[in-house]
Amino acid sequence: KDGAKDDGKLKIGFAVSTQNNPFFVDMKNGLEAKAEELGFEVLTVDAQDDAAKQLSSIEDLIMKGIDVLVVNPVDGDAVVTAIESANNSNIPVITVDRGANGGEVTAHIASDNVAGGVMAADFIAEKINKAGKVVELEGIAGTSAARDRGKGFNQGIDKYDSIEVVASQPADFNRAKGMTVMENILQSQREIDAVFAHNDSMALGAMEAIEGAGRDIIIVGFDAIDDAVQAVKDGKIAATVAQQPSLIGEIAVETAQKIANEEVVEEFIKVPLKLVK
Amino acid sequence: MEEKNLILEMKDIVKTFPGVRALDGVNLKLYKGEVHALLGENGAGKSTLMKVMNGIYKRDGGEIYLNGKKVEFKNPKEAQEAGLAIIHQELELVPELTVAENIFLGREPRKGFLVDFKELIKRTQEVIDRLGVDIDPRSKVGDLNIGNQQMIEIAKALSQNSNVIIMDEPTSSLTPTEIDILANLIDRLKKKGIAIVFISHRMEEIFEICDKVTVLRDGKYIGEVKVEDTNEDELINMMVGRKLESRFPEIKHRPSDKILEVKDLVVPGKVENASFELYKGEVLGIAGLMGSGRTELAKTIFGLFKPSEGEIYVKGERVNINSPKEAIDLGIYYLSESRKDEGLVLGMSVEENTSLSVLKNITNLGLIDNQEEEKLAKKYVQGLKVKTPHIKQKVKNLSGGNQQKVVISKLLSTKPDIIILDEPTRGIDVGAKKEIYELISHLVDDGAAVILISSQLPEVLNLSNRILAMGENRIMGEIDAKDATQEKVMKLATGGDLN
Amino acid sequence: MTAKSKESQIIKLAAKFKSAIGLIGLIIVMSFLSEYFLTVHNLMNITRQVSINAVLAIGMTFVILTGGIDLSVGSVLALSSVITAGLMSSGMNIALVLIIGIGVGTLLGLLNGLLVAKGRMQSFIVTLGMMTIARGLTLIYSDGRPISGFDKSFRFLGAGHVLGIPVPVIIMFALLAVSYVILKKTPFGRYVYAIGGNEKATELSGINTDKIKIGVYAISGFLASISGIILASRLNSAQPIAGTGYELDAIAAVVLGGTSLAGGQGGIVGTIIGALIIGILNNGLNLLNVSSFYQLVAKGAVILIAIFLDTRSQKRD
Amino acid sequence: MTAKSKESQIIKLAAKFKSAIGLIGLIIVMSFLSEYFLTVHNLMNITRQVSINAVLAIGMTFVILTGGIDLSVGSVLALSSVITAGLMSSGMNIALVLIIGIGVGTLLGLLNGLLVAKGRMQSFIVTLGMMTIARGLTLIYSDGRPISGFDKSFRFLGAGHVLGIPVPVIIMFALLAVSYVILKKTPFGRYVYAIGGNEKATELSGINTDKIKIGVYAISGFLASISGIILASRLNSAQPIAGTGYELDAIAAVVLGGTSLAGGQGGIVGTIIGALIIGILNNGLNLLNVSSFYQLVAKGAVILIAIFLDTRSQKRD
Ligand SMILES: Nc1ncnc2c1ncn2[C@@H]1O[C@H](COP(=O)(O)OP(=O)(O)OP(=O)(O)O)[C@@H](O)[C@H]1O
Ligand SMILES: Nc1ncnc2c1ncn2[C@@H]1O[C@H](COP(=O)(O)OP(=O)(O)OP(=O)(O)O)[C@@H](O)[C@H]1O
Ligand SMILES: O[C@@H]1[C@H](O)[C@H](O)CO[C@H]1O
Ligand SMILES: [Mg+2]
Ligand SMILES: [Mg+2]
Repeated sequence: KDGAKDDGKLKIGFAVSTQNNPFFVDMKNGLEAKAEELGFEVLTVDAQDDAAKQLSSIEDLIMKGIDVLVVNPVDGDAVVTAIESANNSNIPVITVDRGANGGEVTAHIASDNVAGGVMAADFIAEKINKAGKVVELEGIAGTSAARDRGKGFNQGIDKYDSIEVVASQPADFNRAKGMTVMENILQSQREIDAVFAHNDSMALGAMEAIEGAGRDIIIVGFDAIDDAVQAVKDGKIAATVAQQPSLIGEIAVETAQKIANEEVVEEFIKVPLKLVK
Repeated sequence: MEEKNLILEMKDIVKTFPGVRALDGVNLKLYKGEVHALLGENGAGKSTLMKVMNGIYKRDGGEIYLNGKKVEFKNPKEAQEAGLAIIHQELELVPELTVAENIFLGREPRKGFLVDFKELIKRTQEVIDRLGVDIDPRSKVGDLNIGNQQMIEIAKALSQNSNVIIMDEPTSSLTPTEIDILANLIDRLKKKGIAIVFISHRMEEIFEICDKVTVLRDGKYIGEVKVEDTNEDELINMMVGRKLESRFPEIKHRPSDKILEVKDLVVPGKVENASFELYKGEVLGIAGLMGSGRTELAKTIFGLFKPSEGEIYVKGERVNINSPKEAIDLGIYYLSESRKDEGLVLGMSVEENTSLSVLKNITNLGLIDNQEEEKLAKKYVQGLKVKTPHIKQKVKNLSGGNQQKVVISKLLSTKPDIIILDEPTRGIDVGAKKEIYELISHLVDDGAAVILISSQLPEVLNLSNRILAMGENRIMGEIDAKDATQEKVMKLATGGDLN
Repeated sequence: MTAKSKESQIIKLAAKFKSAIGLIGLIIVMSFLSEYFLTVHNLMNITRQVSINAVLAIGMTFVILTGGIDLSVGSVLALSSVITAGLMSSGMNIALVLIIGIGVGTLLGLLNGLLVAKGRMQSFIVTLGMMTIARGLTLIYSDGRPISGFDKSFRFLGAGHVLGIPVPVIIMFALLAVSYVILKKTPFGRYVYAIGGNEKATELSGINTDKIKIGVYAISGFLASISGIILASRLNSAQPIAGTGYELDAIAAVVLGGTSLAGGQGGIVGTIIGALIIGILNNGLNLLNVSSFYQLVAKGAVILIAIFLDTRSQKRD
Repeated sequence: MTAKSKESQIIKLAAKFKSAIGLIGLIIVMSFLSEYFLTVHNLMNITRQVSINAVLAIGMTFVILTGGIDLSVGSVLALSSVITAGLMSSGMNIALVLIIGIGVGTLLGLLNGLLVAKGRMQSFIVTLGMMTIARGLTLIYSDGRPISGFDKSFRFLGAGHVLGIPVPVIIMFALLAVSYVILKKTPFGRYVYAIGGNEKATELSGINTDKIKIGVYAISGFLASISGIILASRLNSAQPIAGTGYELDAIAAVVLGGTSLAGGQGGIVGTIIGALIIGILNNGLNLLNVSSFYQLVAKGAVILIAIFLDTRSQKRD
């Protein structure tokens, strides 16, 4: 497939789920920087976390004759229609961060959110000597990140009989909400040993609340955004499960190049998670 | 020497609206200390002329001189500052604010940055006292009845201490008591050298209150006469361009079957123990002072208030009326005293307003039959001589009187047996009034029963078969129209005994 | 009089065309800016994308014409969508599933209407409450997970074509036509306008205003559930968080189409124009590869310009 | 006459108390449900949390009283917040930073007002456009990333205490008091009500209604930026997506407080009551550890019940 490369430039369509989170901004920046380095063109569309909008904007990308589609699905099922459209136009598809549950996907590049949840649970268990009370701050109800991290975390915690999840409340991946919800939980839970937040924004909000209340609680976040890494260094939060969004973006471009050159690529490229502590 | 006292002069004023030449070379001269009537049929251009004078409308031609100087008011504020005050025909008040705040809106006394409420109330009380009415400066305007709201509108203009006061139909919602108060007030203002423009469709007021008359017809200037040099017939001739016969038609009341009976009806705070009967082929007049509860009684029958006690019988059957729809289905129709708030959908056309109550009857397979609808509207536009460029005109662009005719068209379209008319001639010109009287006469001839609520006693006296006098939310007495005089009716209404 | 009324009809028509100024302007500008824009394929693409919002906006037009507002449409869309998907994957007969799915939306709309009309509560807050409740119910029903695995036949609704035209577009135009007739030609439609113009006067004209008001909210709920079903079919999956923020897009379409939020004035044709403006804007910004942050600025600015042009072109009175 | 007016004042007072029925009911119910609820510490907690929304809602009250609406408050909050944070971390003098941060919000508010008043456009669509634009500008300015690293002194605004009372609470009550005086005691405030009650009459009384309308949107923008700054200080970080959806919470507070969206009726005290209802609701649901999906249903239902009680207790006419 080389027809589209008439100007010699590979044209990558990138459909990102949202930009409302530094995680995705990093992913996008990583992807765009790599593409520039290699002299490719990138067309980015943002679905603002709306699956229908994502479908529409992928249709728009196909209109523009992209060579490869890199999609970070808002949702794994809903994205299938879009992927099928790309398939019909003979455009290879790469999914990043979140998978698709159908259509023909050439490569999937991601870290494993369920595994990350388990990782956080194990870390907390170790820190509190396998006994104690923990709080979970949930992401936006209905999103795959919230679902998978919650699932992994609870699976992890279930292994330890003496650890109890005393409160599990939504704070919508949002720092302000993370703070108020934590403040409220602090009112009703006199004993809390650890908090797991589905992302760093909420973890940092919770950190402010806990500091304000003068209590001593272990906090674990997810994403390793700059602020959180700094907070870990300062000893204010215990750890954050690091994804490598920028790397995910870079690998996506490299994979796209390989596909365009008709090289064989791995179907699932795992980007390692690591615990920043 | 007269010219020295000339305050305001309008020369060759022209104003057009899309499809309408509302003013076509109109002149008006106002002198110190005179009450100058502006007369003309509905839609003649009276209100438009006043709005042009006040900078509310921009004129298309002509000149205005104030104290000999050419003026150009860009907005009402400039006119106000130059000493012009206006009482609007359609009440322009803020229902949520208090009486005091409304009267001094935009001119409230201040103490630093704040409104000086003490002073505000004091000044309001002064103005109200000058008017001689009993209204609390702190009450919300929205809680007052229309008559009192009209008095607030008057008080507002009065409080501006202007040299020129325009009164656009100030008396249309007042009863004789308040009209007397206003007449006295005008007399005092006149003596202070204030010039007043007085617009009214009640001829007797012109002769009682005014000094001069300027007549408009179809937006054209017809002429100016001194009241002492003219008479009613001449004025009417100038207004309508022809002679009109005697004002009240002879109504042949032939009361037959009892069609409505109200027994001991009570709506707490609104209607107390009302009982009366109504027969086909008669007009039952209801007279009373402002706030006597006439409107409330009518609205209760129309299903707008829920009675706590009492019974209503229509054509011998006991009925429970919970909504206007149920009332209309029983053949009752109520014409509201407030056409703007309760009578019309102002943004809709003449046609759409006319058909609103009977839309269901002119459908074809569930769809509105446009031809039928047009026919209906045209029938009433012609029959009632509604002055409008076409039936698609929005009613908000019609003059007040013509709007009233549209409400009447809507009523007639339902062919009701029991018709309650609440101030049906408010703001209507002599010719149209006569048409409405004749209409009532026809309706009665056709066997309908009419309840006529009016603050104009001559109307009630001349058109009714029997008259109920109301006061303090109750029916104080009944009198046969043949035996009735204004004095007797008022005496009844205020709780007096006729014997 | 006939000549005159014809003249006024021409004026009206011209006014209507003017309300499309923004749309036409946008189309011209876009055609110059992007070679991909004015192709049959892309135009088909846009109308299909617009159909979901347009169907919501049609219902919203009814509500707004009475002077009300319906903030619950996005959540109702999601609820109908997951219930339909859930029942379908449980193997229930598809016709029955659709009836229940649409029924649920209509019922919630009805409830909105009852609270507004009989409860005399402000529509904004009633439907805000309903928006929250319906979202909660959606998440509860779906346990926060998307539901997928549909019948092939079901996918026809969202992804099928008839004579080359996408089915959602056909549904949209059918609903548009029916709504147009209802609003312009039936007594019910006339009452909708009358209530928005002067509710008191309408009531005194013998019209059961409560019934009409309940009706418009029910219609809005009904159409929200239809668009929820189309969306599920189009996405091949029912999303529990679908429709978030759609109420604002629907309202924007109505207002861009020249309908006044005060009620009584406007119409369904304008609404479709408004929905198209929003759709073209989204499509165009993607085609032009405007970066996502700047897209927001551009979108806001174009909305302001469109409404500004439209307001200018209307006679002030 | 004095007796009458005293009586009417008592009736008015009673009506105001009734508008707090929902609040008092909620407090009683919550006290029974959770032992942690009625503690000084938690009440302080709630008022602090409420302060952000309350400050927005105070501005929203001005706008709604004129019959308008301001959907842009959440985005303006975010924009002021990131600009303040950005300038501060660039080392600019803190007083100057605050002036610019607040100035930007006020300016956008002013722009809203100009478009509504002079452009005669519907406030809903103007502020919807502005909401989108301001969000875009926020993301552009911050490149979608939170900005942190503040002066210790700056943190006082959001996290400090004076005599044991949180600073945001003090700011909220100070703004409440000033706004109350403006609305009830100054000519400007009376004109705000007058415009909402009858704009035409107000204009005919010689009042420059455009100026008043521009003023209320500017006030709303001003207060939105103040709350943005408090929020940044409280979170120790300015979030580019802060304030998303806050406009609905602010409007809900105003309406729950008994202010009519039609304008002309209501007031600032009710708004604070409304904000407290929402705050207590959020706090209570957390204290009770209600699971996330059911929280939505409960929240929607309580809003409906509160407004229902309030509507019931008002005289129908
Ligand atoms: N805003 C407007 N738009 C279009 N036509 C108007 C407008 N205002 C008034 N007109 C028309 O101008 C003419 C004069 O109206 P105006 O209100 O001045 O009459 P009027 O003499 O005051 O009548 P009335 O006695 O009924 O109050 C009428 O034909 C009316 O329909
Ligand atoms: N909105 C209101 N709020 C409080 N009281 C009212 C209201 N409207 C009317 N009333 C009171 O109800 C009584 C009767 O009202 P209304 O003046 O309408 O009677 P009416 O006899 O029809 O008088 P009108 O001459 O004005 O037609 C009066 O005591 C009046 O003050
Ligand atoms: O992985 C991402 C990030 O963790 C973000 O915080 C929420 O959405 C997820 O998909
Ligand atoms: Mg007039
Ligand atoms: Mg009356």
